[in-house]
Amino acid sequence: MIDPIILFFLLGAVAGLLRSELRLPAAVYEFVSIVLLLAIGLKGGVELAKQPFLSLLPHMLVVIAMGFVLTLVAFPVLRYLGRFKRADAASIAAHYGSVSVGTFAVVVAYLGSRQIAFEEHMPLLLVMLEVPAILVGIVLARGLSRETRWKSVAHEVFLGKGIVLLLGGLLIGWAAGPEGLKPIEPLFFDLFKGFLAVFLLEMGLITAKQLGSLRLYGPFLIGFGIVMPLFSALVGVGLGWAMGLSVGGTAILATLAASASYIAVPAAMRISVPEANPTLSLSAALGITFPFNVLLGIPIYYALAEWAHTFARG
Amino acid sequence: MIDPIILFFLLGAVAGLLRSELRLPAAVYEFVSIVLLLAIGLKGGVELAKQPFLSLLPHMLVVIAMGFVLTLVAFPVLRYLGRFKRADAASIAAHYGSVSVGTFAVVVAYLGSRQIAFEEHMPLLLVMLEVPAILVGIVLARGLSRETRWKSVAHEVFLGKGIVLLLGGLLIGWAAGPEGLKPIEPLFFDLFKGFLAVFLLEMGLITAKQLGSLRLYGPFLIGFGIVMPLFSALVGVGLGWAMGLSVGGTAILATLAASASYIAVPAAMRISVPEANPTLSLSAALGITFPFNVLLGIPIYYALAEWAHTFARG
Amino acid sequence: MIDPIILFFLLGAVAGLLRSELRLPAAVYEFVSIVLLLAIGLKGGVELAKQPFLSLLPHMLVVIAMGFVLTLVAFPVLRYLGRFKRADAASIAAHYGSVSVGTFAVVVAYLGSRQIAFEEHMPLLLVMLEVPAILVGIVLARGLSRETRWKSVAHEVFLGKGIVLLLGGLLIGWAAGPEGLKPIEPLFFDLFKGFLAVFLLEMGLITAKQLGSLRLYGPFLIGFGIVMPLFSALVGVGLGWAMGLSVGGTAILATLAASASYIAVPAAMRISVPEANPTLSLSAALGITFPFNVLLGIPIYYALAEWAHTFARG
Amino acid sequence: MHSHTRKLLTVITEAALEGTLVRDLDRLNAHGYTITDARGKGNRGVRDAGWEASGNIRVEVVCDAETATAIAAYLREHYYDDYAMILFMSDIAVLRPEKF
Amino acid sequence: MHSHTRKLLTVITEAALEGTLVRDLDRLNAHGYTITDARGKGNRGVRDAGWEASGNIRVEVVCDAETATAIAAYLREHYYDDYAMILFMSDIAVLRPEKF
Amino acid sequence: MHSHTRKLLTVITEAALEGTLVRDLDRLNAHGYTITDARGKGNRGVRDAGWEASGNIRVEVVCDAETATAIAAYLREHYYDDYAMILFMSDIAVLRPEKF
Ligand SMILES: Nc1ncnc2c1ncn2[C@@H]1O[C@H](COP(=O)(O)O)[C@@H](O)[C@H]1O
Ligand SMILES: Nc1ncnc2c1ncn2[C@@H]1O[C@H](COP(=O)(O)O)[C@@H](O)[C@H]1O
Ligand SMILES: Nc1ncnc2c1ncn2[C@@H]1O[C@H](COP(=O)(O)O)[C@@H](O)[C@H]1O
Ligand code: NA
Ligand code: NA
Ligand code: NA
Repeated sequence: MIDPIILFFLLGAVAGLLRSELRLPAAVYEFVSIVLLLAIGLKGGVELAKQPFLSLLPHMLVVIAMGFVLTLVAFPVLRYLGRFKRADAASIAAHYGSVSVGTFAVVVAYLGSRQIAFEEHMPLLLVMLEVPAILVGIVLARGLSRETRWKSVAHEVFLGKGIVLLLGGLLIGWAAGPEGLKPIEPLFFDLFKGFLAVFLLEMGLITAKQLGSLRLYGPFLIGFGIVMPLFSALVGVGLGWAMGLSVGGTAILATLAASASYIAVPAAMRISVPEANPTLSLSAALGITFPFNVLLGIPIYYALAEWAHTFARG
Repeated sequence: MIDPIILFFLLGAVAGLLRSELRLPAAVYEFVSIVLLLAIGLKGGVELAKQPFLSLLPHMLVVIAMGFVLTLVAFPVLRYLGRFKRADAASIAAHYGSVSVGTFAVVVAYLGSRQIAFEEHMPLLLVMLEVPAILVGIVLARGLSRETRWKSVAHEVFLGKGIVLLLGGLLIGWAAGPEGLKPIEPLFFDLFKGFLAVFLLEMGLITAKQLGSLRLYGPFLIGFGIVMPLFSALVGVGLGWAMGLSVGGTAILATLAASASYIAVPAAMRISVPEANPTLSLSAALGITFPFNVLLGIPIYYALAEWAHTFARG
Repeated sequence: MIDPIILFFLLGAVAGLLRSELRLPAAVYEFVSIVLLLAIGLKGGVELAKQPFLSLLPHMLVVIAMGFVLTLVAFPVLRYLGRFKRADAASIAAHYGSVSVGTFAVVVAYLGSRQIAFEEHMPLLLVMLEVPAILVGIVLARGLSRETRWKSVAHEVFLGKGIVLLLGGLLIGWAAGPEGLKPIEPLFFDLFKGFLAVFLLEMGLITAKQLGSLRLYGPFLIGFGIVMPLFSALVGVGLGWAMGLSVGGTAILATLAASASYIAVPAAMRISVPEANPTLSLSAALGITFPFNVLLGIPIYYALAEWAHTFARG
Repeated sequence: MHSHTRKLLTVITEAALEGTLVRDLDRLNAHGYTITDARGKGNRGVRDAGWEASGNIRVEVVCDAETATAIAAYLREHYYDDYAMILFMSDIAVLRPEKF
Repeated sequence: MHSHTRKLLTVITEAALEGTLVRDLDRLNAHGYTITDARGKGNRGVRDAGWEASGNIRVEVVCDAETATAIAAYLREHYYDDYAMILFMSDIAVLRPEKF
Repeated sequence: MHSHTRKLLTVITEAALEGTLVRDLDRLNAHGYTITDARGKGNRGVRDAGWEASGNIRVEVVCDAETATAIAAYLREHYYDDYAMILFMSDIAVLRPEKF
């Protein structure tokens, strides 16, 4: 049965395609995403407190490597098969090498409503995955030789809204522990799915707007927006299995790999690689990959994760 | 005992009349009304799933007819007794033939806190009632002869925020069922009354502002703003009883009939009958009828509904 | 153990100091503070209903006197020791003679999480304390001779957002009683701490911005921002003990005394004493005193309250 | 750096008109427009944006004098009687004349 | 279509002043005004609207030269010393001179 | 009351550029600036502010002609190719010339 939060996404998309008057004020979108980011961080932080940090280090390094590799794989495909300009190819690649927090929230909800367990340090891996692709993207666009202002890049990357709230949530959850968070649970945990529904409603509206510009950029980008996540998900499943993650954890890692950033990376690219056309990457990430992942991808990635584990066991 | 949510309305009205600094940001008002509209739709949708759609068709048709008739009754009163210009009379009539979602929420809360049952497909009837009055209003203002751009009227009417969220909520609730909605209940159902309180606070502030312009338009409009809802409520009680609705359902139908739109209809009239003065209809609907219904009307309509049922039985 | 809501304040402050992109839309801040103000009022109102109003009158008068006295003590210190201009000294004194609702919310949360009881009419005393300092501040700046527009001052003071929502909440809570508030509890009570966390996140961001301007105004203001609250807290503890408040109530009164206004007073001073430099008072109240109270002050004031009660008993 | 003279047409009107207006501007050859939310007061009373139906928008169009006059004439004919609206024009200097 | 010359007076100042300013404008014969929310920087530092007390407003008044000068003089006398405020004027063309 | 002529430089561009632009203005000797949030349409398509990355800002700088030309030249060189941006200038009268 289809998750109701997905129905909110469809409602938004249909309303957008029919050019309804429906619009969410920017402040509402901001509020909802701030709460979601904090909540994801808090939940992860509580669990982090339970395990020695060092034991997580290997997972963190693997995931960072995955971010590098996925970006480096996407780039030549876009540059030579897709015939994109260097800057555009680098920027799109960075979007796909990084992650989407919205997609993460949906896969967590998906597993939650099916009561499938997963490793609770996933939010930490989410944070780890946001950054490497941005750095690779900038280097791909500029080369290492030309003097990039790395200090301001680092500022842009590590002090963007997303990372600050996720990391801040992680630290607060880690410091306060499950007991300490009790009083703020009603806002951050009980309302999580409701806020996610509102968030997806808005995402549907945004997605509908992107479809217009997609028509301009032709079939290659559409194809890339579906094939790249499938490929990345395979990589994610492989690594998840190799790292010894549970089925749930493997499905999440696959989804993270498959998801494309539409907050942190666009902001960073706009400042650091301004000659890249932002419409290209946003319309692929929001117009194709986000809806694909949310509607079809996640069940597929979960099936892959299950299959990998059964196969390995058998 | 007076409902606390009504007290929030009074607080807003008093603050407004005293020209307090208190103001709610437009984004907050938007957020709260989006959640209320979705919640009303969701609740109705869940119940719809329980009964065959065809069995509701008669109710829907009766209610649509009511919307036509109430508008057609109000128009000559305004035109010939009130001496309003054709466009103004048509526009005000459309406001009173349509419904106010805020008033609906208040009557639902009223019945809820008295634990009075009602038919759960009421939100569907609410949606049905929004539209006919708008069409009648446009025809009354323009005649059928002049070429009205019906396509853009239909767009305006059916794709306005209110209808999209109510209908969207209905469909999602219908598709997801009570089990499916569990995870989003905390936001949409548990917080419903709290959000309604915030909404009514803002409505009080808005009402207070309308009172100023009312003084300009004299006693006829004030009288109309009270007598018309009373008349409409009688029609609503009669139809509710004839349709075999419960006491609660009859009270709701009466309240719907009595309520005057201040979101969907003003927006549609502004575009389709721009020569109508929007201040007239808004100051009547918001300055008189909304507070009258919320403070006095609903208890009266409920008493009428009870009386009709006792009378009929006895 | 440190309260998690305090960690949100620290997160905001650190993000602000590092010049993160993180920003809360003004509408979110407004929404959260409206809910907090109403909730504080409602909670107080429910309790007020339980005791005869007359029995509270002495407490109210004592607290009003405290507001006068604290302002009158702060003024000469600022004027002669701090060498501030008359208007600036008067304005800063008014900020410190009045109260901060945010700090009140934090001390209530502090006591709540330690399950320490306190008199429930504290919100009433909070309202009482907001006003006197403003009047004193204006008189100190202008003298009584020059014709101040007292009518517009009164309007500014009594119809500002804070007072209207606190008083409105008190009256609604008082009229509705605990049973009546049940349906709106989820929004106003269950989410209280969550909203407080979001509020403190924003306060941290704002505090960080103030620190820049503090450097300009030198060490006297910084010292005053710490010593004055400590002195006021002593006065508060003394009065609380003399009034026969519980340990919790005494700690709250001390915190109220120690807190400095940053909403009601700045707004009133800007209109009534415009020649006072608003940066001076805001950077002291927000940059020094708010963080001091929230991080260190409240535990100190609680310890003082406990000590006073033990000492008195022994 | 050469600069060229163009017209800046500013329209202040009801927010409800935004959709229609934008379509009109496209049809009347404006190459672009900029919109900000506003509130205000005029002949038709206070419009304070406290509430959906009471907000204003402030629309700016940079264009040549001819287009500006055409747009102004069109708006006057179609909206002046029924909507809260004011409209004014000023001379500005732009750098890339081909854009406007 | 005839157009007439008027003045556009723009005032940028603290949001806290909105109520007072609006009353002043009424008294000084402005027939209308338009307000947008703004942020900015000037002599009195950064005003970033992140927070109630730190927002600016941008007020526009279309009027004849005389009224504009009178308003400017009044604002300068009453608010320049104590409030963050700037003020400038430009020439504009309007269509319905009787409105302003 | 004496008034003096200055330039009003208006820049409409992507919200993402705000931080950078503000730093540029400081460096280029603007004594202040005012920013409002906006949406719009131009060569680079519709920018409707429905969503973080798609908002515009409208930046105003009051300054002398020289500074205005310098800022315009700088912006043109650094941002015109890569960002949605337009820029125009007009003559205004100010009261306190020393401020700008
Ligand atoms: N003299 C004026 N100066 C500036 N703005 C004005 C003026 N008159 C009207 N407006 C604006 O234009 C809108 C519509 O004007 P009106 O049609 O006169 O009600 C008002 O709500 C104001 O925002
Ligand atoms: N040179 C300028 N150009 C544009 N806006 C300015 C300028 N100077 C000041 N402002 C605006 O006017 C407000 C008050 O200015 P001030 O009184 O100089 O602090 C600032 O917050 C800015 O929004
Ligand atoms: N002709 C115009 N008139 C008014 N605003 C414009 C015009 N052209 C562009 N703009 C504004 O400038 C922004 C960037 O323009 P562009 O670089 O042409 O996409 C647009 O999003 C509009 O807000
Ligand atoms: Na990815
Ligand atoms: Na009706
Ligand atoms: Na105090």
